[in-house]
Amino acid sequence: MSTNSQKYRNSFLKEVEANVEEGEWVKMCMQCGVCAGSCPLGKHWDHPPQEIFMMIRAGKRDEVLTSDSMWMCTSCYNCIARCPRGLPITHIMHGLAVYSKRLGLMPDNQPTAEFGQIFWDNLMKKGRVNELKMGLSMYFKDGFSQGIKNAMANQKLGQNMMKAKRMNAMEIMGGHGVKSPGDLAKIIKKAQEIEDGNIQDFS
Amino acid sequence: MAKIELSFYPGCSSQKGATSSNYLVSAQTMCEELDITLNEIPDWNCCGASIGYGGGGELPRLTLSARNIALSEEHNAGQEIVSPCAACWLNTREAKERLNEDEKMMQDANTALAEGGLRFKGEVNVRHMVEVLVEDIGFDAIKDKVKKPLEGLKIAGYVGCQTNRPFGIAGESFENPQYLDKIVEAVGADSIPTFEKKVQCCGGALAFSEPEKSQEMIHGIIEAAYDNGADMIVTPCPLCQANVEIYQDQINETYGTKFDMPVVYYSTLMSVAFGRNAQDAALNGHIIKAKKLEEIASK
Amino acid sequence: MAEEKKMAGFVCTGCGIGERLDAGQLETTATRDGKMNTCVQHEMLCSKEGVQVIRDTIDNDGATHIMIAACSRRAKVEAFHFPEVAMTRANLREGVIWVRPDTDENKETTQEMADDYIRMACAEAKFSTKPTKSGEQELDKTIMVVGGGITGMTAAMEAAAAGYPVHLVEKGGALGGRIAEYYKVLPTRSPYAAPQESSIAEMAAAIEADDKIAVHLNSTLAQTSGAPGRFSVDVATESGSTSNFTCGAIVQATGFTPYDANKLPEFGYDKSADVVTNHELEALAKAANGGPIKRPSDGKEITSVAFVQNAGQCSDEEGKLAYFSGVTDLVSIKQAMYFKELNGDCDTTVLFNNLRTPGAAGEDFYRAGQEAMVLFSKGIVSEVVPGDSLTVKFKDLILNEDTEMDCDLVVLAVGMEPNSGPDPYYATEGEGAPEPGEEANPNAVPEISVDSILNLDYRQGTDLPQLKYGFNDSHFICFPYETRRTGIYAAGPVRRPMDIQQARDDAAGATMKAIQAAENAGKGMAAHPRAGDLSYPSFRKEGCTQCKRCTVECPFGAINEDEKRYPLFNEARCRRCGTCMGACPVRVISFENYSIDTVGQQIKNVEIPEEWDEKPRILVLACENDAYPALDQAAMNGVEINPWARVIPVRCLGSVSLSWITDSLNNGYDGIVLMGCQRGEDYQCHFVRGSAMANERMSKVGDTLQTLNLEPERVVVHEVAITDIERAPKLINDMAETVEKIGMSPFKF
Amino acid sequence: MTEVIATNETILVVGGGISGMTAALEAAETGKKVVLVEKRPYVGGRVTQLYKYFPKLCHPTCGLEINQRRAKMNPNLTIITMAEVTDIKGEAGNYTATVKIAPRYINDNCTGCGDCGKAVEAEFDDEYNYGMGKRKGAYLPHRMAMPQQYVIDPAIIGTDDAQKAKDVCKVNAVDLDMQEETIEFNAGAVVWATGWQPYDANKIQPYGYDRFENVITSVEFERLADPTGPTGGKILRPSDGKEVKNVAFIQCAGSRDKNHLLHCSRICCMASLKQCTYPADDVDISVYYIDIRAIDRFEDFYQKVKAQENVSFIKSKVASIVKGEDDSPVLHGVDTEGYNRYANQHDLVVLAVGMEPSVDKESFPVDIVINEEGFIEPASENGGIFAAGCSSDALDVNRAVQHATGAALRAVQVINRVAGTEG
Repeated sequence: MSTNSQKYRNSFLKEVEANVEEGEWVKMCMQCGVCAGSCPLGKHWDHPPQEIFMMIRAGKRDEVLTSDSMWMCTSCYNCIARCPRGLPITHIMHGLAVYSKRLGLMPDNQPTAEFGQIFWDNLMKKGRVNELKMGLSMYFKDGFSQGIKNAMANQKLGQNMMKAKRMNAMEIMGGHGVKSPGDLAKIIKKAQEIEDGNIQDFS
Repeated sequence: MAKIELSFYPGCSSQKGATSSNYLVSAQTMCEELDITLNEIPDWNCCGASIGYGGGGELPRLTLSARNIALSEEHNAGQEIVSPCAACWLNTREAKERLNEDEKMMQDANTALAEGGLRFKGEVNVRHMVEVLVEDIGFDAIKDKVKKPLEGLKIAGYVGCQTNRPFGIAGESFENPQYLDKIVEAVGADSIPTFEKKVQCCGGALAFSEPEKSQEMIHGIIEAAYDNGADMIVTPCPLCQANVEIYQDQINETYGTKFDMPVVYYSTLMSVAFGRNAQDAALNGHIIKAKKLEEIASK
Repeated sequence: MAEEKKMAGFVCTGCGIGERLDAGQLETTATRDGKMNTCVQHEMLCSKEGVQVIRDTIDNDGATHIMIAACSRRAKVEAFHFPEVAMTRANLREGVIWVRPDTDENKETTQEMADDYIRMACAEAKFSTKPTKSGEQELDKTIMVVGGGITGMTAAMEAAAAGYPVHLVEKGGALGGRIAEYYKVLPTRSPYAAPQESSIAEMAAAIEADDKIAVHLNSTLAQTSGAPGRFSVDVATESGSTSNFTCGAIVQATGFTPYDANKLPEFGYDKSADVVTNHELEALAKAANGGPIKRPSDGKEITSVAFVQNAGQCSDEEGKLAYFSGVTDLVSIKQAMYFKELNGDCDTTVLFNNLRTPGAAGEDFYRAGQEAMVLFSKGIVSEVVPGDSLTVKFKDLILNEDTEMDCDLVVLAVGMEPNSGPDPYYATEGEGAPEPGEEANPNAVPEISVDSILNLDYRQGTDLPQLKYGFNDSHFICFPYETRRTGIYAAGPVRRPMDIQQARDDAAGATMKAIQAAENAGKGMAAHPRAGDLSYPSFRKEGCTQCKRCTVECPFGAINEDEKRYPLFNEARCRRCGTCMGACPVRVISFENYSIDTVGQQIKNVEIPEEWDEKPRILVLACENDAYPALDQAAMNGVEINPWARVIPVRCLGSVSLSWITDSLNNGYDGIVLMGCQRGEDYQCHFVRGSAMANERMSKVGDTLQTLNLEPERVVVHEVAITDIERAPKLINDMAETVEKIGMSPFKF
Repeated sequence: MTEVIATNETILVVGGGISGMTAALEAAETGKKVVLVEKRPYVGGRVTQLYKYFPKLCHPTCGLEINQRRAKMNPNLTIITMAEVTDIKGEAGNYTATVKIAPRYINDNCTGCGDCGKAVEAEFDDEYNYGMGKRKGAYLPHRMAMPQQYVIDPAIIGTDDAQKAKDVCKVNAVDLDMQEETIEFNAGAVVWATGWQPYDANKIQPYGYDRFENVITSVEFERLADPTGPTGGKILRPSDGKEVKNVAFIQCAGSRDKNHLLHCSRICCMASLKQCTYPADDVDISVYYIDIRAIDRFEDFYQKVKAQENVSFIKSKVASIVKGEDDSPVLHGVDTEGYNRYANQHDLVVLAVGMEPSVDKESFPVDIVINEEGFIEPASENGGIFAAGCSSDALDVNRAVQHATGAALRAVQVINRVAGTEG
């Protein structure tokens, strides 16, 4: 709970500025709401971006960081294209989502958050995405039996894709990749370290 | 027509056996016809797509693209990077711009890249394949190449999101880009300028994680194509193509519709119109067959 | 000394006049009925050759009065420019042939119309004289500026820079006004990013060094008398000494007073020292002397501030200001930036409803505030609870919840109240005026009686009339400096709430008008809207009954009473509308080229056919500013006007003398239509009250009609706008229908 | 050949809209010689195309009439229409201006009788009505146009139509051989008052002005409401001519937007509030806004319109417009006061387009300080060149006139210094 001493103060805003991708733009919002109205998944947001920006200013840290809303972003960039103040809203939403995940405040079983991690893990294995493995990971993310169900439900789709040669069962054996996944991993690990090091503690 | 040589970033989905492998085939055919040489960036990696942020955060994600740019700058020096994939193009261009704007970020990325012995300069232009067509080749030149005009075909130009925003193509508007319609016209087919869903989001990566929400939007896109009398949809984006094509069975089940709308790439259209066969146009790569194109290709 | 009148008529036959009308007959009418000494026709009178014909007649034949029968007096004005003679124009084109159908059956009535207009213009010419200066004029280039704040200082410097000497009168002991108390001011140049130092000290030094500017500190105006070009000013100083100087025109820049926050108990102003107004914050910031701003209650360094916007403003509650003080949102942003500058890590939150930061500068500065991490929340504050930490209760309109925040200091963005003198019309037209139907209270005085600033010795009060809420603003959108006291111009926040840059621009504008007023007073020329007019009102003393109607009704307070209680016209204060002429029951007031006779004789010289001819006559008196141009435009559109109508333009409906109405009725006119501008709150009368005055007077026409045993619908008054292109002709045609219904006037002899 | 008598004691006023007219008249009525150069064939500028002014709801032509009369009566003032200043050389107190004058093909003989207009057949989009409605190839731009002289559209020069105009004119006012001319004259000071233009609504792509007939601009709405406009003052839908029963105003259409105009155009809030009073009481009106910027006494007017039962205010920047049934625009967005998503269908949508200064930084004839937004800065470096009205900031009519009066003084100061009268 935010107390009166945090309400409408800069504390959370400063935290967002320091730790969230493009967070320094949040203060520039003028509450026109064009982002909220432009989002293709808009109706699924409990709090549209402009409202989230206001909540940040109002010091509603918990409500923002435990919200499911940021994960609704499809990266369509409508909000960025239309924002009259030039806020990189897509990136701020991604940043807030990742930050809430980093702090462990993200809602449980958020499917997009899980998918994001699966995608990342998948690409980091060989440097390129293995669609088949990724798809299977996605199906099986909630356990084996749910995975079978999911796979069955999408069976026809898979068969169609195989037929069209746009899915290859052999991919399960390995698939495409960069020459030295280890080198890439080293690079990314370093990047991750730097990023982690930049995070400031506001707790 | 001057020969064009580009540093090529095909992206994961266009690899053999991946969702847009047919895009790559038709794009290569198209480039052959237009005398465009594509020099693949050696050892390129995934760009992180639009969902990589969920696992990789900011700097790791930007570093992925910085590596590709660094590789291109090293091995394909002097060549502009081109990608046929919306997300690949967007991420790469975004990384280039963000790192150039932010000195600290650039330094950090290079510190990371140094682990693999690479250095990002960020001087190279990053372009989408369509930009090359529109800006360097031109609609008239495309028209001139047409051997089999796609007469009588009514094609809805579905631009989608990331080929269009935030960067856009050749000064086109975010809300009503017209280049696909112009390509459709150039290859002799009928465009549908009134197709109101041309920049509607298909859900992108959320088609996996939020299938119901995404399929609701895809349903709207296909419905609008039907309402406008389209024979097929054309798109420049692999994820759009996949999302709009492959879920039609599931959508039919959910919504009680009978959608059977082919979704092809602009490169498919051009390959056929330029007189190439169905295989070169990768028409076999479609789940919903573009029969009318197949007919023309086989003539 | 009456010169020999030599009258010459000119009939143009161009633009179809020759084809539609019998020009020979018009010529005859002019000489036979109109008593023109000569009359000639010309096929295109406005051409070089045509104008030369007129010029020759004036130069070679000594014509003193000319009558031009051609197009509307609004057309070809530049061509027909003969200031050395008395000139009238008969409107045969827009007034006759363009409003009448070109058919044989209408030929006779159209010709009659044209003949009448010739007779009317000849009569008008005969009774006009060429306007000349009265000799009352004086050129005094000195400008008096009242108020030594930024507006007044700017006005003084601008006037001096144009070469005009200045007397700058300031009530206080130093120049600088409120700005001298400010820490910093709003930026004045792009990109409008940060508060800047004010230039008030340099300005004060420049004024002191300027030998064109005489500064009177600790001074007030004991009396201001005279008129533009010859104002005489008695200045009283605090010490009791008095002095006198003269000036040609006056700029009043007396500024504003911040709204009294004690009237806002809900915000705890009276309970906590840590609730301050935006004006008090300036002092706190200044007192900080470059260090952190401290809390008034305990001297603690302030770490959080809430700005309550629209405190006591934009409210319909009793005792609060109904208007928005223009600049208070920008001021709060500026002040929030003080804290960012001086108090390091200090949180500042602006609680606003509509953030009003207009224009390029406003929006830039809003963004700059956001850049500096000033927080903005669309919220309506209901209460400030005092305590060690202040609690601000408000409704967050975006998050849609009642909420509250704590802070060290609350700044109330209170509004500006103008430092005006008492409104001369408070009890009659202003806020103390009676509701319609109520009796006027002649003794009504403003609730808050204020000291006079100008102490004008005018018959109609000591100070500038107010528009609303005490501001001395002009009512005219197109003419922001049109106050009702000629040669006296308000500038700065006494006119309208405004920021410094606007006030400085406003000072320049008002100074321009003051300089112009002084110059034109020296030439005997009228001020706006009849700029350049040399005619002026005079009166026949022997006929005057000292009824004072002219002195009371003059919309500009121009007329005083002399020691013998006769009207004293003060020509340079007069705007030449003729309202005094219309007011005068004994018809003694006239202008050289506009008088009871110039119109009365037009009325008399219309031929009134016998009753059995069944050709009624309808007199139309149309305001020359709006109704007459509307009729002209109707003519251009080919809108038909009834052939019985005879239209006479008047300077203002306020100049219409009841005698014209009675005479017309007695002469057998069947109907009378008066067309003036809109009156009331959003009046459009160019002479402010003329149209309203006319309406009041005409309400008494009923008595006349009754005495004559005539139907009341024979005389109507309409508000007509310049855009009433269809409606204005229709109102005339409606009267024709009325006459048809009720029958012809029995007064045809 | 147009002759201009001017010296370095002459004030050049560029632009004959309300600001330029004001500056010119105030200076001329103070006894200064003034040359006013106006690009259009008539003076008065954009206010001539407005139906009413806020907050009084009076008619702009009313003040125009007064100003035109002042101009006609004043021998100190020379007006050149259809002319543009292409170059200014020199310094304060001693400028030489180059002025390019386009041919009107009608000379001063014109009496405004209208015969040529009747004779000519060719029709063109009427720019006075923003292209809604037609005008002839020989035309009086509007009924109160000053000078009251016809204009021949250059497009008909060399055609039979032009010859018809010439043949029908009885006063020999048609001169088909008239050529563009360039003249030079002196001036001591310059007042720059080229005003503004409505922001190009085609650029605001989410609102589909270029795609939807029933999305119009605020300046077009003025013409629709004006009884002298193309619909005779009836507010009808462009698509089908049906009476409008439900209209939406979108504020900040192109203003306060880094994609368009960065600045707040100041007037649009008040203009839309004014336009809320145009339709009949039974017409539903929605105003979509970010902040209603009613300054000073305008607050009264805001409250008055707010109290109108048929008007509602929605705090929202509309996200996009799509075409709905019957060509009615459907507005999508979110009311941010409490987060309410809407998809509202309206018969007609009016975009309150922003004010773009008509100051072209690239081709400005003399080196002066122009800011990022395109407004002329009040800089001492500008010498004897002074901006007036909307060349200096987005201003309403009243403030523009006020500003122009001040600008006139600054020009007068230069002239008086030149004349040596300051001593």
